[in-house]
Amino acid sequence: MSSVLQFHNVSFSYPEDGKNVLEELDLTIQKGEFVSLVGPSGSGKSTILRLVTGLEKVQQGKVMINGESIQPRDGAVGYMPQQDLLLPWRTIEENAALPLECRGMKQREAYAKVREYLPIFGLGGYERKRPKDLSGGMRQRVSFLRTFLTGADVLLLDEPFSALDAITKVNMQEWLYDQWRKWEKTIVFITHDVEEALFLSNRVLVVTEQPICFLTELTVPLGKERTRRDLARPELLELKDELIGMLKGKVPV
Amino acid sequence: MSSVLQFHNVSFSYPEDGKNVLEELDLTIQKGEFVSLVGPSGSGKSTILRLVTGLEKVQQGKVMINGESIQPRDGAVGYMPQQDLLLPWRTIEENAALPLECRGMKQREAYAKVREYLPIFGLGGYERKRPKDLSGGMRQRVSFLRTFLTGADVLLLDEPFSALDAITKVNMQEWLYDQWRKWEKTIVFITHDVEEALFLSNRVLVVTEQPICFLTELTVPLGKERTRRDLARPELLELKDELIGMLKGKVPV
Amino acid sequence: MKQFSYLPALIVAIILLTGWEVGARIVNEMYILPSPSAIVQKIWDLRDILFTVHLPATLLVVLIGLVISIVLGVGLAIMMSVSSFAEKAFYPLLVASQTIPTTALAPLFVLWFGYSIWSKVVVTVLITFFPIAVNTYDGFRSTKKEWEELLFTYGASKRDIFLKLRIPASLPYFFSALKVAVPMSVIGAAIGEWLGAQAGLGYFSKRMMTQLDGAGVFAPIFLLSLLAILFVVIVSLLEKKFISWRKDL
Amino acid sequence: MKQFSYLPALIVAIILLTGWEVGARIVNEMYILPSPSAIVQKIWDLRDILFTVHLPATLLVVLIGLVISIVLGVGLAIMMSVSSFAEKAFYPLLVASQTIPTTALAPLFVLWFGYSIWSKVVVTVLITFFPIAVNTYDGFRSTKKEWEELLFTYGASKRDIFLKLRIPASLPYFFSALKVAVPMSVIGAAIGEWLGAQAGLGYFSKRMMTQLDGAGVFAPIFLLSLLAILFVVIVSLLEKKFISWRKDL
Amino acid sequence: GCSKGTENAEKTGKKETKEVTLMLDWYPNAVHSFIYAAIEKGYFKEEGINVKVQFPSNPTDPLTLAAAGKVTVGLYYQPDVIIAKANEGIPVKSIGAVVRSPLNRVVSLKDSGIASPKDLEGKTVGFPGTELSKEYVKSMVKADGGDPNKVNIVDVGFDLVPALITKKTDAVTGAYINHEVPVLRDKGYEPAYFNPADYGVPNYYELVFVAGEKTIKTDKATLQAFLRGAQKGYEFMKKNPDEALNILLKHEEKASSPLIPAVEKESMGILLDKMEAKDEPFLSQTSKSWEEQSKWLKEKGMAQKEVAPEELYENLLK
Ligand SMILES: Nc1ncnc2c1ncn2[C@@H]1O[C@H](COP(=O)(O)OP(=O)(O)OP(=O)(O)O)[C@@H](O)[C@H]1O
Ligand SMILES: Nc1ncnc2c1ncn2[C@@H]1O[C@H](COP(=O)(O)OP(=O)(O)OP(=O)(O)O)[C@@H](O)[C@H]1O
Ligand SMILES: [Mg+2]
Ligand SMILES: [Mg+2]
Repeated sequence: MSSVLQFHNVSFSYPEDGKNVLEELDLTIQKGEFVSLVGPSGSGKSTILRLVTGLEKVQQGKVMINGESIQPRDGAVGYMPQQDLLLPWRTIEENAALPLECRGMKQREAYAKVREYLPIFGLGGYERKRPKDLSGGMRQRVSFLRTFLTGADVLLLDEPFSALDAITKVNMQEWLYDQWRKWEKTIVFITHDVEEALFLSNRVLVVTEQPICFLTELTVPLGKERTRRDLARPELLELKDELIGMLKGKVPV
Repeated sequence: MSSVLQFHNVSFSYPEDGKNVLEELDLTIQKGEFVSLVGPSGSGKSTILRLVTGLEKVQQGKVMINGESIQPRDGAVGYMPQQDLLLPWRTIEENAALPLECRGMKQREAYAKVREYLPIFGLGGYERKRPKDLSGGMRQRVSFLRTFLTGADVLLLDEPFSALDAITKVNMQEWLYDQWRKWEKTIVFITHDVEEALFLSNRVLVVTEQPICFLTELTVPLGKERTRRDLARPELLELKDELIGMLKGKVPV
Repeated sequence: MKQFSYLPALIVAIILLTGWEVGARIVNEMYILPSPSAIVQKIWDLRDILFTVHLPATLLVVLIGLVISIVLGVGLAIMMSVSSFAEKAFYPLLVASQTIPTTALAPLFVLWFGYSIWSKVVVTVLITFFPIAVNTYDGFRSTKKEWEELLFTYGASKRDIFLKLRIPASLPYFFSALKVAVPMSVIGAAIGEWLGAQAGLGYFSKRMMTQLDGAGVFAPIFLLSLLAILFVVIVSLLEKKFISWRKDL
Repeated sequence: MKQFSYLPALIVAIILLTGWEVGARIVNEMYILPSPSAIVQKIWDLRDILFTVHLPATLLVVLIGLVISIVLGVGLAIMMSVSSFAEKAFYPLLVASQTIPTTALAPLFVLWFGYSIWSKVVVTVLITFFPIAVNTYDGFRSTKKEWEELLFTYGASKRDIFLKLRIPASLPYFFSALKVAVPMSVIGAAIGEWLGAQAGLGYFSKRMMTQLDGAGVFAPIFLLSLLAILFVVIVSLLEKKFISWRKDL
Repeated sequence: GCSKGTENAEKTGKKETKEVTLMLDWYPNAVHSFIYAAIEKGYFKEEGINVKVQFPSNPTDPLTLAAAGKVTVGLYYQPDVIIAKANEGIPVKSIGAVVRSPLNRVVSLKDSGIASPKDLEGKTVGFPGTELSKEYVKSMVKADGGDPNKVNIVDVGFDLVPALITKKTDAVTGAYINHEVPVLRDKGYEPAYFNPADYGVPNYYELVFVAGEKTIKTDKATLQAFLRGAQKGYEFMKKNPDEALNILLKHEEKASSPLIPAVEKESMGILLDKMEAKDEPFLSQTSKSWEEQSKWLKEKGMAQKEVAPEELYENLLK
């Protein structure tokens, strides 16, 4: 395994308020890993992803992908935000084709490519529908397909399932896990849901300090073949309690 | 224990689409119970609460509170909707005083009464703030206080915590459980979160059929003194799996 | 609304004014294009008659017109929000009425009401009534259904819902309407005066026109604009005071 | 917008018209208050000159005015959305300009442009330019920041963001603006014609006024309203076609 | 647009025809017959010009638009030309007198009982927006021994007759003996009127052709051609008043603004007397007339200064 994503001694603050969000943070993520990032609201999780996408610029240190410094807007990572952010005036295939079009692919080609993947993502037959005609789960899938079609090996998912109802969420988690295994991408996943983090990831990184100087790391003792039942194992229940404990200590009531 | 809330042979359909949501449903809830209602989206859970509040009228059968038929708008139950629905132009105390004002109490008296309760609900010192200045958890507490101040013995809570982040949610659940024990109200609680249902309730009612002719009932094998740790007990894990199983069967992907 | 720094706007405004001044001096025909400085000079020269006779006359028309528009507009909005028949009956007519060029009817109002203040008030009311009625009505409708239902479960009467819900919720809409209606009312008054009046800034402007006094034409127009700005500022202050609960203010 | 049944509106409209007809017959002074039937009769009598001379003249003013307004308005909106300096420089001026009673300036336009079509086009443009520019600009700004950021991460250029995001997102705003601007453009053309023209419905109405022909005054006004309604309907149809993706349509 | 049809249909001249726009003082009536006759009979065409007639939307437009060069020639009132020149320095000159004595009357309805200007005290008088007509009323009231400040004077634009018969005003000034007065009679009202000349207002040219100074400088030949054409039209009208009138009536019929033949006929009778005088042919102007007017207006305080006649008029046809 080689490291795909690295933070070297990164410090960052938003110019608007000045106080550091990250402080001399080091972080390494390996190729093919599924890493979850959990932590209190406002602790800087999204900021970490924004630095990787190049939407924010580091003030000190370096963020590297495959050993190279991040260039803004080079499309080296696929970013999937919390809301689905589908464009309401575009059909499903047009939405999914956005990253292809932005990379300069012709519309016709782009749509053809999208149509190849639609059935694989359980969206066959929906190419001409508009987002308003889809359920929340389906929209999330379109959004994921769109992220996938950036072609990037590193996918950054910022609370993608937080807006879904519990049952749909469970289904989407299982679906995402399958996708990850199938495509062998590296995924960094932000969530507030402890169970979700444990069920999906190889490693869970917990924000326990502010500003973030380091991330507490928990390795999930489960292999690739896992089911929801595994979460009931004693070692996982212990891990879960530990996690909740860490988080609760940090939350102002 | 005496029965507070009863459905006798209730059928109901929305005039707009005609097909039955409830069909000859019988249901009894005892005084002082904490009952959760879980089920797929669109299965009719909210409809059940709306029938109790009198916002919708039964087409057949009877809904009774304390042995009497429901009269619309008699304020016999306290209804707390999913969003906090605080009025943005009213301060916290003015918001909480709404049900008192609607019952004809003078503003001055109403505010005085509200101020008695604010500290008990952890809102001391916030009486003059506006909703926009409060965190999500605090707004939910104002909303709950408002529901409480209706003076009703039966509280109907429709997914009150679904919009909160996971950690705030956990805190609010513990807080609600304490309130329930303190005030000895009867609570009917809708949720999509299986853990939440198990942690809070005496009984969980599951929607397994559409239209709803009956509700599958699960009794939670925990006493009044419970902690979150108890959820890790094997019998509860089993109950949880059973519940998830019931629900997953019903969800179209 | 974003917060702007006003410096660039000021610069552009100054450039435009300078351009105008220079242009006017080059053309050098005051009756075709008076220079800004000549206009200001004119206002100063005529300050007496402008501020003691014509400004008050226009102000009166604007105020009476606005009060009538508010009373009628809000009244109709309340009617439409209370009765669904009234809504169905009047809303489409209200919208359709916007296509009637009311100002073109103004000469008839002169025939009906003479050169009294009322012919001008009617023009003002016709112009400002629509935005006030429609916006206030939209405000009444803007209350979420969930809010109403919640109040119902508290045993609220229709009156409670109106007083505690609809009126506060419609205030922001009402104020936006007012901010649109106020400059329109000034324009309406000016048009009205222009068609038949014995005093007022619009009348004065027209009279200067017949005297071919270019600066004299612009001087009252300048005051009309100031009047409109003043009114908008007043409305904005009231708005700030009354709807401070809005997130975006 | 709710879906209304138009029956109640129709009933009220018929009641109003009947009231007018009866009132006019009682007053029985056609030059002060012509009856609706007399107006319709007049339109029929004058159909030739109205439809072959005056309606086309007004139509031309409205169309040219609208096209110029759209070009300038959308252009300015694009400029303001692209350059933050332009935004800061022009937006406040644009808003402030609304307080200028432009119609009162119309006589000057007559001096500048004579009785040609341009004096009327200028009035039309001045009236309609503002809603189009401001609304379109608000439309450009309405794109969520998150959308833009997402496209940035896809490597989108500024041009991509403009074409794929801002323009589609601003379409609904643009159409609303157009629906407001269209009746205003008709009113503007009428006012313009009224102040100096040789043909056009506004001119014709004014001319009939001096002839004490009340029905003749109303006949072109009626046509002006019809013209506005027709335009609004056309815009609505275009809107339906272009922004069918909106949830509420 | 009324002249459009004729003008396009007859565009057959071999040489380049020059466009001339003429703005009337009001909507067409008998006084304009000679112009329509000249167009119809091709007199202008003979002179190599093509005349387009416009009607003013505002009473002052014929003067201002001529000054601004937006029309070639305008029909206006002698005293107003002097005042515009004296007070605002408007660059126009008169190039020919059309009606040589006042047509203007103060008109009221007989039943309102206004017998002389003095009776206007406490009454409302409408005026068509030109400052001068207002001053005339005041001066007449004063000459008649009344207090001009007690007269309420309102601007009614062109709507003189409507203002009067809807009783919005008790009297109007700026009404013409040859138009409003017969129109009122025709509508069944009994008009009462008095003449400014009877109350100290010296004789003046009711209507003159005006042109911008720039036009006079750069386009003299065109203006001369126009005046020659107008003269021929006038000769025709003098000889065939009925036919000239018919040309006008037919023209207005087409524009859906039918004139009342009886009214216009009566008007024509009054007019022909006033368009030329002994020793003073049609269009001629005398220095004396301009000087006198200018002096009188200065005396009455209506003009800020006296203006030399050379700056006020020019006889282009020698
Ligand atoms: N654009 C911005 N400008 C200024 N400060 C910002 C900005 N975005 C975020 N912040 C601040 O930076 C800190 C970290 O924000 P961030 O969004 O990374 O938190 P988060 O962990 O993603 O929180 P959440 O779980 O609520 O999404 C917060 O204190 C926030 O207020
Ligand atoms: N006002 C209404 N008019 C017509 N149909 C309605 C209305 N409200 C709900 N329904 C329909 O009634 C059924 C039950 O709706 P209900 O809101 O009770 O479901 P729910 O179980 O509360 O769902 P959720 O978990 O999504 O809140 C659904 O099929 C819904 O479409
Ligand atoms: Mg975040
Ligand atoms: Mg529900």
